[in-house]
Amino acid sequence: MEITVLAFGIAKDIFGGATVTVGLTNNATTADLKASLEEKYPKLKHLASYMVAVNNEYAEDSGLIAERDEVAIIPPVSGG
Amino acid sequence: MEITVLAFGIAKDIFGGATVTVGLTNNATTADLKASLEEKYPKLKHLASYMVAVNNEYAEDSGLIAERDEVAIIPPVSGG
Amino acid sequence: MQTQIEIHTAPLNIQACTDWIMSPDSGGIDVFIGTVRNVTKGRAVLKLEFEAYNKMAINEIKKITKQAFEKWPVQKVLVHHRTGTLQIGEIPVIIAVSAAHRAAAFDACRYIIDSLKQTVPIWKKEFFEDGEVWVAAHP
Amino acid sequence: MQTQIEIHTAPLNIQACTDWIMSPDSGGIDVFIGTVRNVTKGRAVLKLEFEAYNKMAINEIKKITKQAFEKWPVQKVLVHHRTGTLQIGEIPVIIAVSAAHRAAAFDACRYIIDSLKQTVPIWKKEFFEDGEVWVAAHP
Repeated sequence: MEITVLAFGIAKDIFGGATVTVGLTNNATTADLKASLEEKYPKLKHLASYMVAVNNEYAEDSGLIAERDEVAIIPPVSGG
Repeated sequence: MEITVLAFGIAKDIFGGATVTVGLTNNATTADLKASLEEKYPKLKHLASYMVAVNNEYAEDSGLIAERDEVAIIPPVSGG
Repeated sequence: MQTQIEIHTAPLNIQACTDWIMSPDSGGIDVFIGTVRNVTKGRAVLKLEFEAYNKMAINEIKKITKQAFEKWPVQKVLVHHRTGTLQIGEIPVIIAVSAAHRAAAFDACRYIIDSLKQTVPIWKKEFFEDGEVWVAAHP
Repeated sequence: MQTQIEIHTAPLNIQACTDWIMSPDSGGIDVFIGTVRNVTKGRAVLKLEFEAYNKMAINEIKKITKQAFEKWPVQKVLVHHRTGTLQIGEIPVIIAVSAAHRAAAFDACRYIIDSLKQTVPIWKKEFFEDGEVWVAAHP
């Protein structure tokens, strides 16, 4: 399946855009998505940390990703 | 000497006015002032506590009172 | 060490306080606003009356703000207190503190209101349906 | 349990926040105002840019305010956050909390800003004379 991943903050700079499309196998997990992105965009690994959000909730590494999910990369937050 | 004592809050009610005049010997202390006032206005003793201020500073019981001092009775404060 | 300490008979103005406290070198501002509550210890309050020994009150507030500057790295401190008759919802006190970092602003602001209630010669009378009472006067 | 959570591109309005938070049954209000500081870690800051993942940010702020209501007896909680380009002295965030008694308002307000900075998907970019940086992005 093809997943459109939303990017914010420095992730947007790393991906070179506000979204990036990733090809994943069905039943892929958050960890699979991270691995795929880190392969394509090694700078992700230099971040202090980053999280994946699925449908507006922080996702565990073991969480499954489905085709219609809203998926986003959440680099270290710095609001306030 | 005659001292005019300023009263605030409930002390004003106890004295029946915003000031009260007290006759004190020269070299009288804050404690003497209190004793004199408590004799004349026994309700002072029913307060949770009260302080004497001399020239806009809280005064110790042993502090002397001079004729030109600005003296005030400070019942328990409740600002804010 | 900038302070603005005022006792007013007219209504306090929140915007004027925050306008004064803001500055380019501050990163965090904490503002405490006291308001007149419609109930105290289960009894309906009709209104409050505040009386201050103005000169000494300003004196004592200055001591507290000086302590705040000694204890925390704060930049500006404002204390405005109101006197006279206040209706429900009106504002007896505004305290505002600015600092480079927010922790100092929070700590100092709370310290100032806590201390003000203990040492500053200002008195509050509560008016109820069936009487009135000077707060804290009796044990 | 009343909350007002908003993310704005226009400048935040302090008076609108305090107007909303005040009520006849509250006795104490604590307001935290974040402001853009002209310096960070010794470097002069020219401006900031804030970006939010709006829907999720509102979601996460709601969780924090819910926790605040569970932890302290507070009455109303307001969180306004700004996005876009902010100049020095402008306001990225206002948090206001009302309570019957001030301790709860202080505790909850501080908890909310501390938590917001940890979990809410909002990002800040600092612009310097000689470059720009997403805050906290790198170790």
